[in-house]
Amino acid sequence: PTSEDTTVTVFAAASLQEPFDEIGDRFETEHPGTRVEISYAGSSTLAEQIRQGAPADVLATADEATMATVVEAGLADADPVPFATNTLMIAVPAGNPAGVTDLASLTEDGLNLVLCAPAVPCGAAAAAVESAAGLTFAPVSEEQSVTDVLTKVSSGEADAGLVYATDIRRAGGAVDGIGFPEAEKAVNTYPLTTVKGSQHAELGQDFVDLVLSEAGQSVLADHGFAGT
Amino acid sequence: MRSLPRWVLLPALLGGLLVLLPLASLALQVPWSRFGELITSESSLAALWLSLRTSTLAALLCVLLGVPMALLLARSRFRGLAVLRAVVLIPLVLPPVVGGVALLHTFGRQGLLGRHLEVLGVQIAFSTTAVVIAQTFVALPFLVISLEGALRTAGTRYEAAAASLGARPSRVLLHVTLPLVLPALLSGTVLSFARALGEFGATITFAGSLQGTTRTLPLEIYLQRESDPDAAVALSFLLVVVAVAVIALARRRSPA
Amino acid sequence: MRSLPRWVLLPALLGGLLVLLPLASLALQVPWSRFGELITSESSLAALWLSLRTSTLAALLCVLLGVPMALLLARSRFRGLAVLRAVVLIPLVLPPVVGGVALLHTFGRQGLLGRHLEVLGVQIAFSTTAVVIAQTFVALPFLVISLEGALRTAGTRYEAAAASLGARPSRVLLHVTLPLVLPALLSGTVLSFARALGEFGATITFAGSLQGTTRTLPLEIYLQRESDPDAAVALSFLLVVVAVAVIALARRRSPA
Amino acid sequence: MSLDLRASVPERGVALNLSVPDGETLALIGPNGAGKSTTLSLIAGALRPGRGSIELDGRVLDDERVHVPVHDREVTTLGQDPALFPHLTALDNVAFGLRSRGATRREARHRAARWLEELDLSGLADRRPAQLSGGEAQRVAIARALAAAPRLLLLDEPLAALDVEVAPALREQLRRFLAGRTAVIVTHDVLDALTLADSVAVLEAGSVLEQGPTAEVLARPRTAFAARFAGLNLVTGAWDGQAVHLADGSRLPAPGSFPAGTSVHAAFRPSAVRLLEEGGLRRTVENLSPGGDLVRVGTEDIAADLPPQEIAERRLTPGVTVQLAVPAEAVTTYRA
Amino acid sequence: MSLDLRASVPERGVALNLSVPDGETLALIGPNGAGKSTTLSLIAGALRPGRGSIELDGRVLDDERVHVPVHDREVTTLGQDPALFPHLTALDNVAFGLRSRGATRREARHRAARWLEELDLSGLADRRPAQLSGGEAQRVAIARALAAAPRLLLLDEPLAALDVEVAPALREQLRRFLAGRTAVIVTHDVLDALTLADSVAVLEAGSVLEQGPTAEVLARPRTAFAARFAGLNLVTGAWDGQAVHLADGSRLPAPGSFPAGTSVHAAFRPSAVRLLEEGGLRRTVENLSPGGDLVRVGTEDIAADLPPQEIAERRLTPGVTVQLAVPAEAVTTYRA
Ligand SMILES: Nc1ncnc2c1ncn2[C@@H]1O[C@H](COP(=O)(O)OP(=O)(O)OP(=O)(O)O)[C@@H](O)[C@H]1O
Ligand SMILES: Nc1ncnc2c1ncn2[C@@H]1O[C@H](COP(=O)(O)OP(=O)(O)OP(=O)(O)O)[C@@H](O)[C@H]1O
Ligand code: MOO
Ligand SMILES: [Mg+2]
Ligand SMILES: [Mg+2]
Repeated sequence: PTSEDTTVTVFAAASLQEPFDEIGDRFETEHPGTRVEISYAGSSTLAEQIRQGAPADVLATADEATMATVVEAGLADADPVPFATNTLMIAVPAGNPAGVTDLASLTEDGLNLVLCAPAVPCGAAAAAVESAAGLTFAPVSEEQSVTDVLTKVSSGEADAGLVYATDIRRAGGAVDGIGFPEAEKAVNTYPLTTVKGSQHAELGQDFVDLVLSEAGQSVLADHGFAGT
Repeated sequence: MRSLPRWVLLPALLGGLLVLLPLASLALQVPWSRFGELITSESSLAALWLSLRTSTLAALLCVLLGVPMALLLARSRFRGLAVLRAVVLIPLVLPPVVGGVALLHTFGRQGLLGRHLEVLGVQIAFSTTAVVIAQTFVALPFLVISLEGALRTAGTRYEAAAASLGARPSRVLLHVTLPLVLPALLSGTVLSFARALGEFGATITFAGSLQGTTRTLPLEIYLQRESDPDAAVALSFLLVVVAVAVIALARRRSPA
Repeated sequence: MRSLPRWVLLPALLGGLLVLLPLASLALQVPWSRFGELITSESSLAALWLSLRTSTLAALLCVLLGVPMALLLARSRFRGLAVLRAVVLIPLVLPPVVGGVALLHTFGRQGLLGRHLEVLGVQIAFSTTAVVIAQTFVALPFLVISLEGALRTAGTRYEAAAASLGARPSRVLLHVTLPLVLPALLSGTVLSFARALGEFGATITFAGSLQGTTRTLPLEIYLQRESDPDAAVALSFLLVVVAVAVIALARRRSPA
Repeated sequence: MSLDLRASVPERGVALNLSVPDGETLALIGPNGAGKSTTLSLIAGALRPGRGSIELDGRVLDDERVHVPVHDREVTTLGQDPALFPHLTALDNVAFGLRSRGATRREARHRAARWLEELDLSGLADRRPAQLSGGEAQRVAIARALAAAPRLLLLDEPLAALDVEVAPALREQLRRFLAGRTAVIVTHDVLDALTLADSVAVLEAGSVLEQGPTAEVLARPRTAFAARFAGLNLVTGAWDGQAVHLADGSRLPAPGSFPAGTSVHAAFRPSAVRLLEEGGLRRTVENLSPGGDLVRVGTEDIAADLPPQEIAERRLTPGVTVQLAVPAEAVTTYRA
Repeated sequence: MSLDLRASVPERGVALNLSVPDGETLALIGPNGAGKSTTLSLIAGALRPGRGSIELDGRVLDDERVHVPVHDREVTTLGQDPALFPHLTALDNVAFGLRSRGATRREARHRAARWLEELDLSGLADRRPAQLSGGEAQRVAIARALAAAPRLLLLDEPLAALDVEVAPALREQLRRFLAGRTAVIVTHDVLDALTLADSVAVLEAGSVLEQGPTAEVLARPRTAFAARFAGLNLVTGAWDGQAVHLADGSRLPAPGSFPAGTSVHAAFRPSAVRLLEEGGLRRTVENLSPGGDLVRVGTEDIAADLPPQEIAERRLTPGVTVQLAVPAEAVTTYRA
C-alpha cells in the first residue's frame, strides 16, 4: 500500500473477525487504492471509543443494545442495519462426558454449568431461554463473554455452557454443540452503521453495502452466522 | 538531607502528570450524585469484600513463597540461576488471560495437577481458592524482584558479622537480613497486594465469575461496564480509594 | 558466600512450581507441528515487531520519567509525599481497561488534554503513540517503586562523600547515585519493559486494535483466541520466549 | 581561608566556638564522643547547626537563614570511614574530586595517577575498594581528599588505620601538603598534633575546654585530657613559694614565681618520677603496663615510667603503696 | 583451643602457616596489605582457603573437602569495621551474640547490660549505631564480640579508633579477658602486642617472616618491620670479634661472642644514638619529626632521638651529613 491509499476504518466486534477479514479483502479488490483497516474489540469497548471520538467509518456490534448507546449519542450516521443473527447452542466438551441431552439436563445436580452474566448480550439471551423453558439454572460461573464460556467448556472445566452457534464452529473439534428448540426465543442480532464525522462516508457506505450484499452474506454464512 | 539537581523536577512532574491527569479525568466521570448508592449496592459490596479478602491472602502467600525465592536468587549461586530469575518474571509478561489459561491447564479438572486433586475430591476451579491462586501467580514476581534488588544492594556485611557471633542461618535471616530490607519487603508486599487487587484476566479465565465466590471488584467493574458504564467508573474510583488507603496505611505502620 | 537456612528451600520450591507448572502446561498446549507457521504469519510478525518497538520506547520513557520520580520520593521531604507515593502506585491497581478509559478521557479527542491537542492537529488516541502512552502509564509504577526502595537501602553515605569532594548535585546523581543503584535500575527497567510487553487492557481501550499500528502481541493473542485458540497459545509462548530472551540479555550485559 | 565557627547542635550536646586563621592547621582532640566528628560535619555542611553561624573568609556558610550546600563550600572532608565509591577503581576515586572541580577527564586521570604514585599506591590503581586492605583503602581516601585540593580540608583520624612504616611517611607528606593551607584535623595521636597542627583545641562533652598553640597546649596542658594526650602528668594545687600544695595535703617542690596562694598547674613526664623509700607523695599502684624499655606504673593521679628491674625489686603490683618524688627541675608550673 | 593453620589464598598473594597454642594470644603485625585481615577471614571461615587446612583443637574447619560454616566455628571476629547492626540499639547489638549462642531473651539483655556497664557504655544502651561517635561504635563492637564469648576470638585493630584516655583502660580490660583464652589480634600498636600477646607473627606480602614470643620478637627483631614496630634500629652485618661490619664498610662496636664472620643483627634504640664530630657512622639526614621531649632524626637506615637543643646547635636539616655513634652497651646482637 502506498501513502496515497485511502483507508476505510471499520470497528467490528471481536466475534466477527474471520468473516470481516474476508469481506475486507474482497472490498480492497473491488476498490483498488483503498485499504480496509479493521479494529476488533469487545462491542462495548468499541462503543466507548466511538463516543470518545475514535476515527471510525463503520461500526459493527454484536448486539443491538450496545449499538443503541452509539445512536443515542448521535454518532450513528444512518439507522443501524441488522446484517446477521446468531442463536444459542449448548456447548459440551468433545465427547460430551457428562451426557448432556437437552436444556433440562443442564439443571442436574453436580453438573458444572457456565453461562454468560445477564449483563452481557449472551447472558441476556441465556436468561431468555431459561424463562422460556421454565427452568432455573444454577451456574458455577457467570462469565463476561462467550469466549470465557468457551474456554471453560473446551478445557473440560465446565460440563456445559450456552454459547452462540458461531462459537461452536470456531472452537474446531474441542467442543460439541447441541441444539435446542427454545433457542428461537433469543435470537441475537448484529447491527452495523456508518459513523458520523467519517472522512470517507461514501466508502463506508460501500462497505456496509458489501456486508449486506449476497456475497457478504454468504461469507457470514460460511462462518456459521444466520441471515436476518 | 541531600540536595537533588533542580532539573529532575521537570521529568518528575511530567511523570506525575501522566498518572494524575487520567485519574482526574476518571474522577470527572464519576456520577457523584449516585456514587453512594452505586458503591453500596449488594453486588458491589460483595465484590469489594471478596477482593479485600483474596488480595490480602494473595499478598500473604506472595510473602511466604516470594521471600525464600528472593533469598535464593540473591544469595546463592548455582547453574541456571539466571534462567530461573527470568522464569520467575514470566507471569509479568504473560497477558493475564493467557496466564489464566495456563492455570486452568494446571489446576483445572483435566489439568496437570488438578487431575490428581480431582481424585482426592478437591476442586479448585470456580472457587475462591482459584481466585487467590490466580492473584498469587500474577503478583508473585513483584515481591520477588523488588526484594531481590534490595537484598543485593544491602550486601552481606551484617550477615557476616551475625554469623561470626554464632548466629545460625535462620537467626541471621529473621533478625538481620529481613529487618535490614524491611522497607523493600513492605513495598514489595504493597506492590503484590495492589497487583492482586487489580487482577482481572487470569481470575476470569481460571476462576470464573460468580457473585460472592469469584467475582472480585475488577470483574464486577467489567460487568458493570456492559450495562451501566457510570457504575463501572464509580467502582473503579472505589478501587482506587481502597488501594490508596491500604498503601498509605502500610507505610504509616512501617518503621522506616 | 552466605549460607541460607535449609528450610527456605521448601517455600522457594513451592513458589517456583507455582510459576513453572502453569508454564509447562502451556507448553504442552502449544500445537508444535504448526508452531513455526503460526508465529511467522504476517499478522503475528507485525504484532511482534510493534510490541518490541513500543515496549522498548515505553521502558525508555519509564526510565526518563520514573528515575526522577523515584529520586524525589526517596530523597526529599515535603508535605504530601506519602500521598504522592500512593498515587504513583495507582496504575498498578486500576484494572487496565479502566486505566484505558481514563487515558481516553485524557488524551482522546474529547479528553481533558486531547481537546487542546486536537486544535493543534495532534491526534494521539488510536495511534502507535497511544500504545506507548498506555504502556508507560501501566509500567511506570514498577520502575518507580523498585528504584525508590533501592535508593533508600543504599543510603546517602557516598553521596555525602561526593558532595564533600565538590561534586554538584547533577554529578553526584549521574556518577554516584545511579551507578550505585544500577542493579535495581536494571531490574526496574526490565520489570517495566516486561509489563509493557504484556499490556493488553489499557491498549485495546485507549489505542484500539489495528494491525501494524496498535495491535500489539497481546492484542493479537486476544483476537486469535476468538478464532484459533491454538494460535493464541503459540503466540503466548512466543511472547514468553521473547520476554525471557530480553530479560536474560539485559542481565548478561549488566555489570552487577 | 580563615574559619570562624560559633554553633550548637543541641541534640548531640555540642555548643562551641572555634576559629582557624588563614593558612593554619588546627588539631581537634578529645575523648570519644566529645563532638569532634560533629564539629567537622558542621563545618562541612553535612549537618546544619541548631543555632549559630559559620564563616569561611568572611563568607557566611551557615546562619539562621543561610545554608550553603556541601558542594559549594570548597571544603573537603576525609571522614572517619573512608567511604570510597565502591563502583569506581582507586584511580577513578581519586579522579572524582578533580573532575568535580572542573578538570577534564584526561587531566583528572593523569593527576590522579600522580597522586597515587606520590602516596605509593600506583600498584592499586585498578583495584575496586572491595579489593583493598583497610590501610590501603584509607590511603586511597587520603589521596582522594588531597587531590580535591579544597580551600579548607577536614581530616578525621586520617592515619588511624596505617602501619608503623607507612604512617610516618604519610604524616610527612601531609605536613608538606598542609603547609600554608587551612585545615582541621581530628586525631588521637600526639605525633599528628605535633607534626601537623599549629594549634590545638581540646573538646570535651561538646565544648572547647582549651585552645592554643600546639607547643603551648602540649607543654602546659590545662585539662586532664590534654595532659594525657601529651603524655604528661598534671596536678593542680596552691603555690606556697617553693612547692605546689595538692588537695591531699602532699607537697610537690617545683620552680616558679607566683604570689603565694596562687592556684597553679604542675606538669611533669612520667619518666621523671622516682620511687623513694619514704617521704614522697603517697600513692597506691593501680595498674602496670609495658611500654618500650620502661614499665608504666599507674596510680590514682600520677603515672610513673620505671625500669623493669625496679618494678621487680620492689615487687610492685596493683594495691601496693608507693612513695613518689619528682625532681623539682623536671616540673613545669603555670597559673591554673 | 589450639589453632593450626596452613593455607593459601592465591588471588591475594597470601600463603602462610600459623599456630596458636591453647590459651595464648597471637599478635599479627605487618604492613598495610600484608594479609592480616585475610588471615583472620580464613580462620573465621568468611573466606575459604584456595589450598591448605585449618584446624581448631584438632577439629578440621577447612580442608579440600570440609568447610565448616562461620556460625559453627565458635570463632568470633571483631573486624576492622565495627559493622554494628544498624536496626538494633547498642544493647541489642551486644545481646545478639548471647541470644545466638543460646541465652534467653531476658538473660541476654541482662548480660549485655552488664557488658555495656563494664565498658562504661551504659549511657548509650538505647542508641542506634547511627547515633554513636566513631569511638563509641568501636567500643560497642568490642563489647559485642567479648560478650559472645567464643572459643577463639579474632580482633582486627580493636583499639585503633579509641582516645588516649579510653584506650589504656580498654587494653587492660582486654588483657584480663584474654587471659587463658585463645585469640589472634591484628594491631599496628606495639603497646597492644606487649600487653595482650604471648607471641607475635610478622606478616609481609602474604607470608610469615618471623614468629616467636612477644618479648623475643620485640627485643630481637629479625625484620625491618618488626624493628620499626618495636621502635628499634636494626642493622645487619658480619661479626669481627668486637663489632658488626655493615655493608657500607662502617663498623658498629657491640658486645657479643660469635665466631668471626658470623652474620649478625644489631638492634638499638634511637634514643641511644649520639652525634659525633667525626669518626662515627656517616649518614645523611632525611627527615625530622617531633616526638615527646626528643626529636626523631631519620637517616637512610638509622633513626636517632636527639634533644631539640642539639638539633638547633648543629643545624640539622634534611640533607646534612651526620656522624652517628651508639655506645656498645646499648646494642643487642644476635645471629641473623
Ligand atoms: N577482595 C579482594 N580481592 C582481591 N585482593 C584483595 C581483596 N581484599 C584484599 N585484597 C588484597 O589482599 C592483600 C591482603 O589484604 P588484607 O586486607 O589481608 O591486608 P591487611 O594486612 O589486613 O592490611 P591493613 O593493615 O591495611 O588492614 C592486599 O594486597 C589487598 O589489596
Ligand atoms: N546522629 C546522632 N544522633 C544523636 N547523637 C549523636 C549522633 N551522632 C553522634 N551523636 C552523639 O554526639 C556526640 C558527639 O559525637 P561525635 O561523633 O562528634 O564524637 P567524636 O568526638 O567524633 O568521637 P570519636 O572520637 O569516638 O569519633 C556523642 O555523644 C554521640 O553519641
Ligand atoms: O466481543 Mo463480543 O462479539 O461484543 O461478545
Ligand atoms: Mg568521630
Ligand atoms: Mg586489614
